[in-house]
Amino acid sequence: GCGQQGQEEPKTDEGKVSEFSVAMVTDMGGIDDKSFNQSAWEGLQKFGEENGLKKGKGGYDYLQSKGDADYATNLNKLVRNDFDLIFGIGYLMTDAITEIAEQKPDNKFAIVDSVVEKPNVASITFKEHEGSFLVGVVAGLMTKTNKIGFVGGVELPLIEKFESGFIAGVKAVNPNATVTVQYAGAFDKADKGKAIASSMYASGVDIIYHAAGGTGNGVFSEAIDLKKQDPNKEIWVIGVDRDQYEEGKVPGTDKSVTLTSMVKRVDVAVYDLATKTKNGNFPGGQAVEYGLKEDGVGIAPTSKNNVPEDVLKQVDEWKQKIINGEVKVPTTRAELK
Amino acid sequence: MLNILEIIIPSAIFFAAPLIFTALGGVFSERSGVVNIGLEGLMVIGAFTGVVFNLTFADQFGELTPWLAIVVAMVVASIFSLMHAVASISLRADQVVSGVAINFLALGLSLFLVKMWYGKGQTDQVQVGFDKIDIPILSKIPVLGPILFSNGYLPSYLAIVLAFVVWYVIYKTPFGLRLRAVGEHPMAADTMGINVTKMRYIAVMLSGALAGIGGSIYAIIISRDFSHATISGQGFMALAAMIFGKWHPLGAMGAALFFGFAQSLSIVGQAIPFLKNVPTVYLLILPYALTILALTGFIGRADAPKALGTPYVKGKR
Amino acid sequence: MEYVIEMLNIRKVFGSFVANDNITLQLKKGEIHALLGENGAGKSTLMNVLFGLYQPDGGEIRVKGKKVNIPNPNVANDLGIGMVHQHFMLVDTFTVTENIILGSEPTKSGQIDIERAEQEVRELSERYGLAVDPKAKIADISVGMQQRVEILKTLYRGADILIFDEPTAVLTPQEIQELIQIMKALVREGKSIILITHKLKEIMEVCDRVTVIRRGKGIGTLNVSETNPNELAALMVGREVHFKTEKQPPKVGKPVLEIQDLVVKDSRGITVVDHLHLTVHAGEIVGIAGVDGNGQTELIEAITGLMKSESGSIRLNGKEIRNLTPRQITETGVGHIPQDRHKHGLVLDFSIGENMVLQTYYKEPYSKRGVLNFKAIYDKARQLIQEFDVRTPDEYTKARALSGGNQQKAIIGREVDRDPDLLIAAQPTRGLDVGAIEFIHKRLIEQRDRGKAVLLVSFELDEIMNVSDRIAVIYEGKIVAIVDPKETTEQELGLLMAGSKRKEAGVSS
Amino acid sequence: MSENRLTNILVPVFAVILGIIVGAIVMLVSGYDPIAGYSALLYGAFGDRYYIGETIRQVTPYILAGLAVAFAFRTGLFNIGVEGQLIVGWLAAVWVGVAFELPKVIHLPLAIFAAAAAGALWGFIPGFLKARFRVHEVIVTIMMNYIALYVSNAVIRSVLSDQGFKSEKIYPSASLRSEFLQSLTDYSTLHYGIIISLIAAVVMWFLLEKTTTGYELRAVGFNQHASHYAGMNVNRNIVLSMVISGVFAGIAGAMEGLGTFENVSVKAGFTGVGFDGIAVALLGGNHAFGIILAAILFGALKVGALEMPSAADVPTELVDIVIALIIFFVASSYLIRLVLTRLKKEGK
Ligand SMILES: Nc1ncnc2c1ncn2[C@@H]1O[C@H](COP(=O)(O)OP(=O)(O)OP(=O)(O)O)[C@@H](O)[C@H]1O
Ligand SMILES: Nc1ncnc2c1ncn2[C@@H]1O[C@H](COP(=O)(O)OP(=O)(O)OP(=O)(O)O)[C@@H](O)[C@H]1O
Ligand SMILES: [Mg+2]
Ligand SMILES: [Mg+2]
Repeated sequence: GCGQQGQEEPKTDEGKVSEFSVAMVTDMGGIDDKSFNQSAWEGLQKFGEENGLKKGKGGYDYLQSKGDADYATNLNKLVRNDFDLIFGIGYLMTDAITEIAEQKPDNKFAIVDSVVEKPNVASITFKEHEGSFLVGVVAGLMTKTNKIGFVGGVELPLIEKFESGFIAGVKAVNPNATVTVQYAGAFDKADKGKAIASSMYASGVDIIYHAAGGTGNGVFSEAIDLKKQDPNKEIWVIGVDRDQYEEGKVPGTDKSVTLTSMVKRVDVAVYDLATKTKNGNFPGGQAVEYGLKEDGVGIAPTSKNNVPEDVLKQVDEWKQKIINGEVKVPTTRAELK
Repeated sequence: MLNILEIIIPSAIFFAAPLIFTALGGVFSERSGVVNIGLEGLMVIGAFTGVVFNLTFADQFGELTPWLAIVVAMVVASIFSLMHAVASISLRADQVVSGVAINFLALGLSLFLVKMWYGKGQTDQVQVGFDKIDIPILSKIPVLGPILFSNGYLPSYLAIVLAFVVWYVIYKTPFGLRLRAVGEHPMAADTMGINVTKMRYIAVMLSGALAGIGGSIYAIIISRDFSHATISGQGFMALAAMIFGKWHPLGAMGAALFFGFAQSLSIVGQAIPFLKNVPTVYLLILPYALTILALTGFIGRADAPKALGTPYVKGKR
Repeated sequence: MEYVIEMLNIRKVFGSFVANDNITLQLKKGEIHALLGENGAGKSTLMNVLFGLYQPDGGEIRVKGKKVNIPNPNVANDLGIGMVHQHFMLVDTFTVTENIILGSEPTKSGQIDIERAEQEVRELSERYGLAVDPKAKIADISVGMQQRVEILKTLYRGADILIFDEPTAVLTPQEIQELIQIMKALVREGKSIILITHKLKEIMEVCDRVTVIRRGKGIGTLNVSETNPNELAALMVGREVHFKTEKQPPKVGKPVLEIQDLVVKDSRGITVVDHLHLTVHAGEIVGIAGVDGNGQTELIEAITGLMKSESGSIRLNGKEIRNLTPRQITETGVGHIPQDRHKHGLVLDFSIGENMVLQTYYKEPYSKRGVLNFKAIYDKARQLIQEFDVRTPDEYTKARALSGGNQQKAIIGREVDRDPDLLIAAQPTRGLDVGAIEFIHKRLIEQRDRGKAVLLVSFELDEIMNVSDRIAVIYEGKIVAIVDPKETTEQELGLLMAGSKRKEAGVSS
Repeated sequence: MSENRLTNILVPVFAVILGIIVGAIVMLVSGYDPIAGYSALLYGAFGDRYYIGETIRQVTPYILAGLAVAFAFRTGLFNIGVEGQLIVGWLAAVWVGVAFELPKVIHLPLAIFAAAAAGALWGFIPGFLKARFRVHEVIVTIMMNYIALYVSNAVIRSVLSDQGFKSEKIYPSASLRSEFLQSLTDYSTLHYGIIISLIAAVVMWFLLEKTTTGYELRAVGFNQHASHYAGMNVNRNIVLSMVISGVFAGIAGAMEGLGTFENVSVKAGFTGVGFDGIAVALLGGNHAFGIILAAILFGALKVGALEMPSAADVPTELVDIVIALIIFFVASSYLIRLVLTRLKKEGK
């Protein structure tokens, strides 16, 4: 049966030559990781729906990877299915994209969260440090104990941007506050996240910012459990990547332990790039950086539920300063010092 | 120092609880002579069922949901363990291999179902979990109270209680005597009119049930959702705890608590000045290295049930 | 006449192999009834049918005149049938009491009432003079004791028909006597007994009637008082059997094995071989007589390098071999027929051919520069199979598929073929039937006559008396006497083995 | 005798067929189209030269992992640590690949040797502990897997990179990749490793079946006591067996490090190849030739599965279910044998 299938393949594609098609490869997180994969897919879906594309070949689609070995295979699969623009979501895809872009110079690729210097690759990165700075301001202003925590997934330069920006934000408004930093060593170990959160809260930390993907679920779970045990306890989590207000909901109440979230608008960036490419403006070889100015990062709109007006106002002031260039946010620990 | 213990011990207990349940399951199965390397997969099934039940029925059952979820996970995992029982008891399969198959199948099947039902790689977040509690009276004991009996979850304490129950069952009741006889010398048991096959089926299904509980409380308390990474090695840790504990319920519990302690130390350790400069990798490999050391050192001769791993064929000499 | 058990025309088939072919056995109340037959004749099978472990393919069983169906051992128990199995059915890690109550435990509110059980076991044991400690662990008690536990198991369940499957094969002479007393006591209490044994002497001593089977077929039932060992043996094997192996007087040569002051300690540090002296010359068979556990096993293991010895000297043809590796010792010229052929003698999952070169595979012609020469290996195997009458389909057959006797023949073939100066034979005929025993004895004597030294360890006094040229009695790790088989009696040997010093006759060594 | 051999071949074949049938039933019950699903699978595995290249690439480490499991198994040991041995082999190969720049004839063999040595070391530890302390190898190898994972991650972070998540790319002189193979298969990640793994299969067969070392290893595997009585050094053979098994596993890691990825990155979890090796060995009857066939099957299933979601909307996990079922049916071969004997009898 496979021979037949092979022959049918091109035929169906021929019928749709005029259409623009776009697809993405996720890492192991999949399109519902409540993080950048999901966000990217939302952007792609929006693009697809607005342009009347169908999900699947010739329209918009995604492939989920089950392991490192799948990145290249999945990207290649999309190339072979003649998608016009192919996204690799996440820094893990860097090598695979670099290689395939070289092999297939006529195809167009894009990568999120990393930079690939190839003429047929557009790179999308974010100024996570800027967004993290803002939530750092919130934390610095709202801590009661002057002890704040940061939980990182894996110690990567990327996550260091979150850490440095966050600490800079805290210090900017509250030089007395200390920030405890701990890395879980993984993005998918909720148990570690929970244990780290447990020890941080027990040692007096009242606000934890996590940049740890699925590991962060453990931070939420610990905060929720503590809140249920003692509803008067003032403890908070700051979400990352998307608005994580829902994740912080305390069952049986209408409260959430999510103080605010540092949102990273992968959806906006993906949508943007897909639109540009469709219109013939593919920014090949360029690295587009989305920061506060481009609305690529920011704080979640639900922040007003738990953050008082005046704090939000200060956040806005800092935001303007960063956009104006008055404040330069550090991206590494070295710059922080 | 005390403050540190107040952080480490509760988290050690909470890490240990799923291992205790599962390791006790392992004790039942292996005491009856059936190797159960499939504990990992049975935990996966438990975690999956627990989460899915919780998500589906939270509206109907409210606060009761997590408890019902455990029960359902227990039942489903024990039904799932029937596959291992049929293969290794009735079909004389190599028990280790059958266990490996269980592990593959459990993960494949549950992720397949997650994709089918939720259309994505992981489930939603569970909304109704277990509450943290301070045990009344006991938590008021000075020094020990805050360390041992505060900030815990009820299922964690149940795990410890259950270890004593299992000990009683295995060492004090006719069922336990027969179970052990079947694992040591099935033909002897057979000649005494004990149905070896039945005993082993019961034991394997008990291991499924307990691993199901272990998996479900892990998922409901800790990860709160189910994905490919929810259960990643806890079943093997439980297996190690069972062996480390010399196939004894209380030994298994002690080993599980010890692993929980090591794991908690590897996480909380970074907050302890003394351990701060130790590279994390040492703390990460600590439980595993200690297990190996323990097996070679203190308890070099852990005597496994004699008939462990051999199918019983009536009349075979 | 009243029969408590009647097994009429019982047929049992394994696959296409007929293990029991219309066998009939009738047991009278209060008698000891022997069941006699070669290895593999189908004795155990028949009894397993009676005990409900196997389902017969034909025939019927009556208990006290009533036709019954025995689907499992529980039913057999209920019918008052108990069985002491050929291979003990005891859980090593359990206590005596736990083993006895297993399956019908007395309870008190769900919990095993262990005190009551121990009390019952103690009473039962006293009543039949069994002297068993209810709290002892099985692993810690002697084989004879373990057998009493097996007997107690049946009595605890109220059995009045007892089946003993080769109970004496594993016992020392003293223990055998004690068992005979126990059986007599049981019969006095109104029990009936079926006794399986290869030892014709025992049948003559204790049984009332005997049923003989051969190759799955019933040959007939005789009154013991009206028959004799020769007739029984002939019935069983189907031909004449010589009990006394023919042999010429030995032509004793120079010393081959010289052991001086040998001390061996076991893993717990207890001295098990205690300053032992022994010499075996070329052209003689020295038999070591002794009760199990007096250092025989350790002595052999020390000679063959399987166990380290503390001090002393072991010389082979003048060369010190103490504490060399097993391989070095084999190469010096020691052959060894181990006690446990399944565990030590063969790799059961290897073919016969592969088993034949277990010690020589690394030498030419079986291998060259690390590569095996299968042609040479299987040629050798074919030759030995023929020479030693190993009954097997071919040399590629797995050793596991062979019967015990044939496995033993293969081992002997292998060891003899290496032409060692010293051949150590440990329990070489354990569990074998008279035909096979005869063959093996002949081979040992043949080695002696070729000028080799042979060291024979056996718990069977018959065998020791028959085959040896000199008998060394071992007691508590020492050789306490050396006697000439022609000048001693089993009674005297028995006493020596039990530790009583031999004062009267002059001991020559 | 030959009838027996026929059954031995028929059992895995039946197991595969049964596994595929039950997989189809699962798809039907879950509302997917099994024909579309399996067509997509086939296409994704063998549909054109690119896919064939990818399949062979996946088969390469599978063969070696299968050999590693089987080698230990044939000598009476259960090496569940292939995964960990593979990880350290991968790490060592890449380490050598990035640390030096040498002529290819030296560099490539050196990198593979390093992988073999690392795998050997990782196998040595459980082997030694078993020989010396009688610790069960299953538990130690499971523990060693985790240690390998964490140690390798730590080395990648602190030695092979500056707190990064992956090493540099290896020098071309250590790479198994080739322009030729890539152009042949339309830029798949196919590399020369397949030749190495086929050679390894021959080596395993020869070593085990034809040499005195293999004879000793098998004897010790079947019956330690008898081997000891026969003068073999049991402990040495246990260690040797685990070491050789570890060498195969370590080379499997080199295939990934020098061929498929050309670097090594921090892993969140296991690669799964080592565990799949158990399935490969089992289905292959623990024989070198069978392992090659089994590796091709599982490699094709794994690579082909990636086509299923897009072409037939079937989750890739279906393939994991099918693989698990196949293992299950092979393990329960008693059932298949029973049916086969029954069939044979009726045929007569
Ligand atoms: N479960 C079985 N399957 C196949 N064959 C069997 C089985 N049990 C016994 N046999 C065969 O049936 C025959 C009779 O065996 P059985 O054990 O009854 O002999 P036996 O007279 O007790 O011999 P021994 O004196 O060696 O104990 C033997 O050839 C044996 O191999
Ligand atoms: N459980 C079993 N299943 C299948 N075949 C068996 C079984 N037990 C024994 N056999 C076969 O039955 C035959 C006889 O075995 P057994 O060990 O009873 O021999 P035997 O008649 O006692 O021989 P010997 O007199 O040499 O001891 C052998 O060919 C053996 O392969
Ligand atoms: Mg026999
Ligand atoms: Mg018998």
